[in-house]
Amino acid sequence: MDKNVVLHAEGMNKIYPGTKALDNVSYDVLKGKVNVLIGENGAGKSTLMKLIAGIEQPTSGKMYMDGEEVAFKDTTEARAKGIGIIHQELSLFPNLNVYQNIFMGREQTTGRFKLDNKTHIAETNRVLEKLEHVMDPQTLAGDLRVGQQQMIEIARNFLQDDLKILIMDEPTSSLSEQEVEVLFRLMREFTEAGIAIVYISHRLEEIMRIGDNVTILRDGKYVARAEVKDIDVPWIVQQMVGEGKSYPKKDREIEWSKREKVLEVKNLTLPKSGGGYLLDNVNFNLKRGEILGIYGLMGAGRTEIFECIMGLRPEHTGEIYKDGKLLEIKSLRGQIDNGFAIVPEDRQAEGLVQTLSIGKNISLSSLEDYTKAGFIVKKKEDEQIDRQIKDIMIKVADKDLPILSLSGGNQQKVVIGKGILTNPDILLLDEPSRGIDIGAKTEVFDIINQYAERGVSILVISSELKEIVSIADRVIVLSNGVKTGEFVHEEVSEDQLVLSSYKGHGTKKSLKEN
Amino acid sequence: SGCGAKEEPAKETETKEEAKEDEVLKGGGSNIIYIITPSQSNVFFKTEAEVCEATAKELGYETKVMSHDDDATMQMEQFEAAIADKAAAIICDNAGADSTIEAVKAAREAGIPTFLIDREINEEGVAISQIVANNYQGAKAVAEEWVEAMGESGKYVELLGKESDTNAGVRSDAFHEVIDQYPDLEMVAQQSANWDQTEAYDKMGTILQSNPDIDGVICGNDTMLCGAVAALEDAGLVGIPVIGVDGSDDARDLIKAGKATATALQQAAEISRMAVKQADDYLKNGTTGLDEKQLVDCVAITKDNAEKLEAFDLAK
Amino acid sequence: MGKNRVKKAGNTNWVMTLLKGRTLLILAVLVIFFSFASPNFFAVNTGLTIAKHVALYGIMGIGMTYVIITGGIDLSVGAVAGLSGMVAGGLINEGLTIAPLGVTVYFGLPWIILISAAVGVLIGWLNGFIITRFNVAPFITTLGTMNIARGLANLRSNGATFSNIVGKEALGNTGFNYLGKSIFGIPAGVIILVLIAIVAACLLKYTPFGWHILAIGGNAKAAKLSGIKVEKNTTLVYMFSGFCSAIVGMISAAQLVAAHPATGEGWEMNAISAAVLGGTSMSGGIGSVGGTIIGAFIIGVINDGMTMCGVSEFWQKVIKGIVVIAAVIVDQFQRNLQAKMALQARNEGK
Amino acid sequence: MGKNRVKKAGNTNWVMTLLKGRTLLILAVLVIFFSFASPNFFAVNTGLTIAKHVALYGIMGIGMTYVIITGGIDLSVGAVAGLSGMVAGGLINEGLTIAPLGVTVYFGLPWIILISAAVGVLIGWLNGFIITRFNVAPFITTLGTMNIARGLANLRSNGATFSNIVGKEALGNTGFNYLGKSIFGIPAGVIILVLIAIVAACLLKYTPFGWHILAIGGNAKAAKLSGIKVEKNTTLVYMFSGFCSAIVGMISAAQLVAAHPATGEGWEMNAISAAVLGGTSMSGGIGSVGGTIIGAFIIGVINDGMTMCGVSEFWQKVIKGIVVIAAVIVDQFQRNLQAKMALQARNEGK
Ligand SMILES: Nc1ncnc2c1ncn2[C@@H]1O[C@H](COP(=O)(O)OP(=O)(O)OP(=O)(O)O)[C@@H](O)[C@H]1O
Ligand SMILES: Nc1ncnc2c1ncn2[C@@H]1O[C@H](COP(=O)(O)OP(=O)(O)OP(=O)(O)O)[C@@H](O)[C@H]1O
Ligand SMILES: O[C@@H]1[C@H](O)[C@H](O)CO[C@H]1O
Ligand SMILES: [Mg+2]
Ligand SMILES: [Mg+2]
Repeated sequence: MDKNVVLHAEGMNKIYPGTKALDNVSYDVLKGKVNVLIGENGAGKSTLMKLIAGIEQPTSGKMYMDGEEVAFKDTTEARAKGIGIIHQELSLFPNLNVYQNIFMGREQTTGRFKLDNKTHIAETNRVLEKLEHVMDPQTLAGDLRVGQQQMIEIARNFLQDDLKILIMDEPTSSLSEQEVEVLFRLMREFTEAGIAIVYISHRLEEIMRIGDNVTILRDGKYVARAEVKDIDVPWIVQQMVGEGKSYPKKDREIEWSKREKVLEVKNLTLPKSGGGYLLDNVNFNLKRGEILGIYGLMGAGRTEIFECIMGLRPEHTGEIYKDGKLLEIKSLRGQIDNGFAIVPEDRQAEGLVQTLSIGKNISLSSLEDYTKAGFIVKKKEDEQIDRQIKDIMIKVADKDLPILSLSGGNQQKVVIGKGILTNPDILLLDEPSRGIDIGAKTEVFDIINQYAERGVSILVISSELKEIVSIADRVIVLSNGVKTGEFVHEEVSEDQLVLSSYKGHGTKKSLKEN
Repeated sequence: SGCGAKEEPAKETETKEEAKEDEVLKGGGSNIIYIITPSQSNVFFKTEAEVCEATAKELGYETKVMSHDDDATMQMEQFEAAIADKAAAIICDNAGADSTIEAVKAAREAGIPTFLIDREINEEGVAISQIVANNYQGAKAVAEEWVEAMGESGKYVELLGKESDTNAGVRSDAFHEVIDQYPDLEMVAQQSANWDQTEAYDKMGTILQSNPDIDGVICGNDTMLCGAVAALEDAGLVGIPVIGVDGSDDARDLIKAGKATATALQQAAEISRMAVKQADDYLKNGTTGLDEKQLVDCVAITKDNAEKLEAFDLAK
Repeated sequence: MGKNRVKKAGNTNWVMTLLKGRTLLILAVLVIFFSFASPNFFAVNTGLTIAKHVALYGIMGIGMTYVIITGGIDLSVGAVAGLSGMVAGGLINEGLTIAPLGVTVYFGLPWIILISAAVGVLIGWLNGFIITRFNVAPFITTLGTMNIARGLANLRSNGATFSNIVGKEALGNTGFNYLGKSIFGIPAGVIILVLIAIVAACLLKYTPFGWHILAIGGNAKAAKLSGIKVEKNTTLVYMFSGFCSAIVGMISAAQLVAAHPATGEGWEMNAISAAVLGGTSMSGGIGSVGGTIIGAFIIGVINDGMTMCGVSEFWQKVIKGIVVIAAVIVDQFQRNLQAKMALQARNEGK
Repeated sequence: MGKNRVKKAGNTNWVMTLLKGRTLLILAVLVIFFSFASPNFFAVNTGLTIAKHVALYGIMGIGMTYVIITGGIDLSVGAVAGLSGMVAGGLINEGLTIAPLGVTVYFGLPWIILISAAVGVLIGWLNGFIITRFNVAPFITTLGTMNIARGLANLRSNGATFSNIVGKEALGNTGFNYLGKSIFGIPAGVIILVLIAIVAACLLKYTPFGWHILAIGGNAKAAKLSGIKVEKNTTLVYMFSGFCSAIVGMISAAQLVAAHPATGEGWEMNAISAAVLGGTSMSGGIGSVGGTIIGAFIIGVINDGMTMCGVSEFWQKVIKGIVVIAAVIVDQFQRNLQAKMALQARNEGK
């Protein structure tokens, strides 16, 4: 067998109760290369990686490393063979600090039992330095932001010497260009050192930049494999989805100047615990039927804007007007009644109620609307749910199934549907396309446009340039809590956005910080 | 009155002698008498505590009252608190014939005399007095009343007290010593209701299902008697012979109302008074002048003498 | 949640229905067993007696189910029962003495019941307030209020029992003890259980409130972001639990025609067991009233069944412990199996 | 966890140290209060007496702390204490009778202690096994084993007490009661508490095992992905809790020189309160041994203090309830304040 192949998986099958997640897939991981793995949500990417990393065991199939057969019954065994994985879902310990998180399961000890925290801290600092993401190793992971947590998740795998294969399952889903750059540089270092990287992402342009070869899965089956240099995005999309698909090009001829403002935010300021500001005199407005994008580096304060508007940050100052009337924001419920709806950043933690069915997750925010004499009228409720499911194209066999039986993309649509059912005038979307495949993504954007057409005004946060450029009628850029730019659709260009997104940061150091 | 100190076998007196001889306990130094009973939410013990407190105050002592919920460890802690608090004497209705000995010893070593009431302990020469109701005699007395009321034949149920309480065993034995002489009296069920009213009510209710045709009930104490009677009423069995032990006012009322036959009054009030008085004597004169073990006879309470009963005291 | 999950099996319905009856099966087995073990066990009257006993922790269990669904727990229920019983008993035998005015007011029966229930609701509110306002763990909060309520119950009468609480014609406060009697042969407690059960079940399944508390238990953060008033609803749930316990306290006092301050000690465990045996998940978000009632009957049947078989109380403890664990394990198996079938159904549905 | 957070405050250290001592402050306040309230309270002997009492739920509390850190709870501790006491007492007074052979074996003291401890560990293992293997909720599992253990304790002697468990020279099984005596004026229980505390604290803070159980409580799924043996470690923790309870059972039996089957009823609540008062979070992942010991002392001081003040048991209950809740609320406030300061420190650190 080719000696450049560090790991060869032969005829891998994985059957979950009722699902054939992987259907006889064979896969080669090439030494010193970035092996890209892509496919739609539910294609089986993570499953295949779980098998290679020993998290799950194959129903059938064999794996070989330099000639001899291997089988891992848990992550420890896989790690012993030099296989590390960065999980798709953040898997940190909020109650423990940074270095404990990084070394959990691979503790250094002096003697046989005593933990060697000196080493832990030193090593942690070294790795974070490398990642250009310096922070106090004593910080509790729970106090970090999504992006920072993602960095910890990455850092954990950078410690392992004798690393042969590093699996990265959507490591950039919550990173911004800046961090992605750093990451890519490190990946290059790795590959030069002969380490093989398996890279999973839904950001196709990334793949074109970093990838060496691309393998595509669809519905658990192997579809195609090619050298990146021989292919282009349309081809990938073609293979993934079957027929061609891409971001919707918007051509809306609207005289925005004539449109009335539905939302006006003036001098929005939010103090940061312990001095400084999360938001510093932010001003902007939103017109009826407009899609306003908010771009910025991770930690720029975008989510905070939403939190202020939704009444989750009572300590904020500044005025927020809706249809010209000054709002006194009392509670989140109050804001929903005022015609706002929010689709939060973290689907699992803040968007879904895992114990409820798909249908109930859709109708949860608007149940009162279906009541007669205090009781829910099943018929009314079901009508609305079914309409939503049809409207936003949620792929579901039966709305009474548990929500977790849906793939990432469809779960995201459910959360959006829930917001829409409160029929809001203003819809707040925080990273609505995180971790969903291009197919689902385009559908989500169709939905957004569709509602914009119907006159709903939309605020959308995104860290993905292409996405925000193509969807937004107007984009404002935040940097370090300061508004550093505003562009209308015609004049938005990716480099402008990137440029402004750094304006807020003074020194190079603080730039690393946030 | 049905009360009086009983003579006890000579041999015990000897063992007591040598035990008593060693030294006279002066008390911890303060003027506080610690009064420890199993629980404040059981009329019987409550009366004990109240009478002890009243008598002690009359005699010019401070008092601290507490209960150990039949938890020997908690009781030990309370004894130790008393020691730390330099108590003058301890009056205790104990949490276990065996598991109390150590606590009393500890008090003794600290020079604090202990006077036990209601329940005895299985060792002599550590406590100064053990004044207990003659459960055996009392239980037998009411058993006779009951047998007569039963007409010496019929099916019956027994509700036992807490297995961990010696009195439960003693009373049951006494009951059967009398009852088992009559072949026509047949026990169809025997269950513990842990001295508890609600438990007695539920258990009785259930037992009545498997044995709807019972003719009488015997109970280890009065709280259980009250529970049992309530259950019998529900089943429409009003007025069948039921007996208990304690002589509580609730039981008295049921007897008056003809819903219960008899109960054995353990003269809790009298016993408590005796204990405090003896503590006083002992602290003043270095001796009670009485034997350690003192059995106070119980009085069978029936329709005839029921109205004389009040708060575990029999009007003279 | 039994009900919910079942729906999932679009096609394989009858198996599901069988599985749905998870705990019902266990109950059936127990009944059959005891029917052979004890001759008079299988009889209408025995059934009624058991139902009468079950009513008490059944009602408590319903309140507890609500609490556990929100992801909490309520240890104060037993003590609250004791307290409200004492309040009722006290009002009947001694009325309410307003010291400063030196007057004693005697209330009519409806008022007595109302006030006693209110006491329970009040403690429930206190629980909810402490838990939501200071986010103290429910376990600790209710452990604290348990002690407080128990202490107050004893203080009301200084530990004494209020006996013969039938009231006086003259004072127009008679009739309380009917809560302990039977109406057309059916114990009042059972009737009340049925009423509360129906209301609670409907609230849970057919009103926004019900789904909101299910959501709170499933994912409080998401619930909040969906505009659900988490604090308010949680507090309401604890108030409801307090209400149920108060009712139980009164029924039990009425049955004994006496109010005892120690009443209800340890009942919380029965209530919790009933809920969990009924398929309520201790981690919140899943539970049903129907299930809890089945759970309560399982406990009732074990207790009374063993008593009728004359099993010693020590063995009763051991056996009870084993059965509870076993039942929950079986429940787990069935639940997993159900989930599997659900997924199957879904993928066939594809 | 207090400790953890504190470190974060690089610069503002002294305030932190003060806050860190949260519960310590509360304890101090209580001690001062009772010293005035009761003349003989503030004395070395009183201190030793309290320490002796605290030792019992202190030791239990340490095991409980471990359990709660993993996100579980152990209601069986009290019953286990009762059972192991009975096992020890039985072995001393009656030895072990092997019916088929018709022989009775008498063990030496070390064996007696070993076997009794083993019983506790065994029940702990059973808890862990049921919880991890069948994922039954810890609350229910340990509620079940609590009943089982209590039942067995009673069955061992049929409810009777093993009295005067001093052993016989002839049988070479004497000396058990020294577990209840004092050594150089210090109660054996206190010494054992200190030993166990040191070991437990070190394990928790300085070994991978400690990290692992903190991780399990913080995020079990992630722990599994990090290659931590979740089932194994969790089970070990319950075994440790069982061990602690067994030790407590023996000490208490030794103190009374008698083993009583009802010993330990309700002690689980003291152990849990101690842990939580010590800053252990009921939701898992946070807790410290030192804190728990402080918590245990708070309970001990309240109990003995009020007893010595002659507070009626009813008021004791009420007050205890209030203090526990209040203490936890105060704790919450301080914790939040701490977190804030931590952030501050961190942001200044930038
Ligand atoms: N634990 C599980 N039980 C049942 N089905 C599962 C489980 N995990 C994954 N699946 C199913 O297996 C299929 C593949 O899932 P997988 O997570 O590998 O997709 P993916 O390619 O990683 O998608 P995404 O891009 O959203 O991460 C999906 O249909 C998913 O629903
Ligand atoms: N727990 C925290 N403690 C201190 N500061 C925080 C915390 N969380 C966020 N911040 C600050 O809030 C600011 C915005 O964070 P936030 O994650 O909301 O930004 P964002 O633009 O929404 O980034 P994302 O792309 O992750 O949504 C950052 O400057 C960060 O320093
Ligand atoms: O003698 C007492 C009383 O009978 C009480 O009712 C129960 O405990 C017994 O020891
Ligand atoms: Mg995936
Ligand atoms: Mg954000």
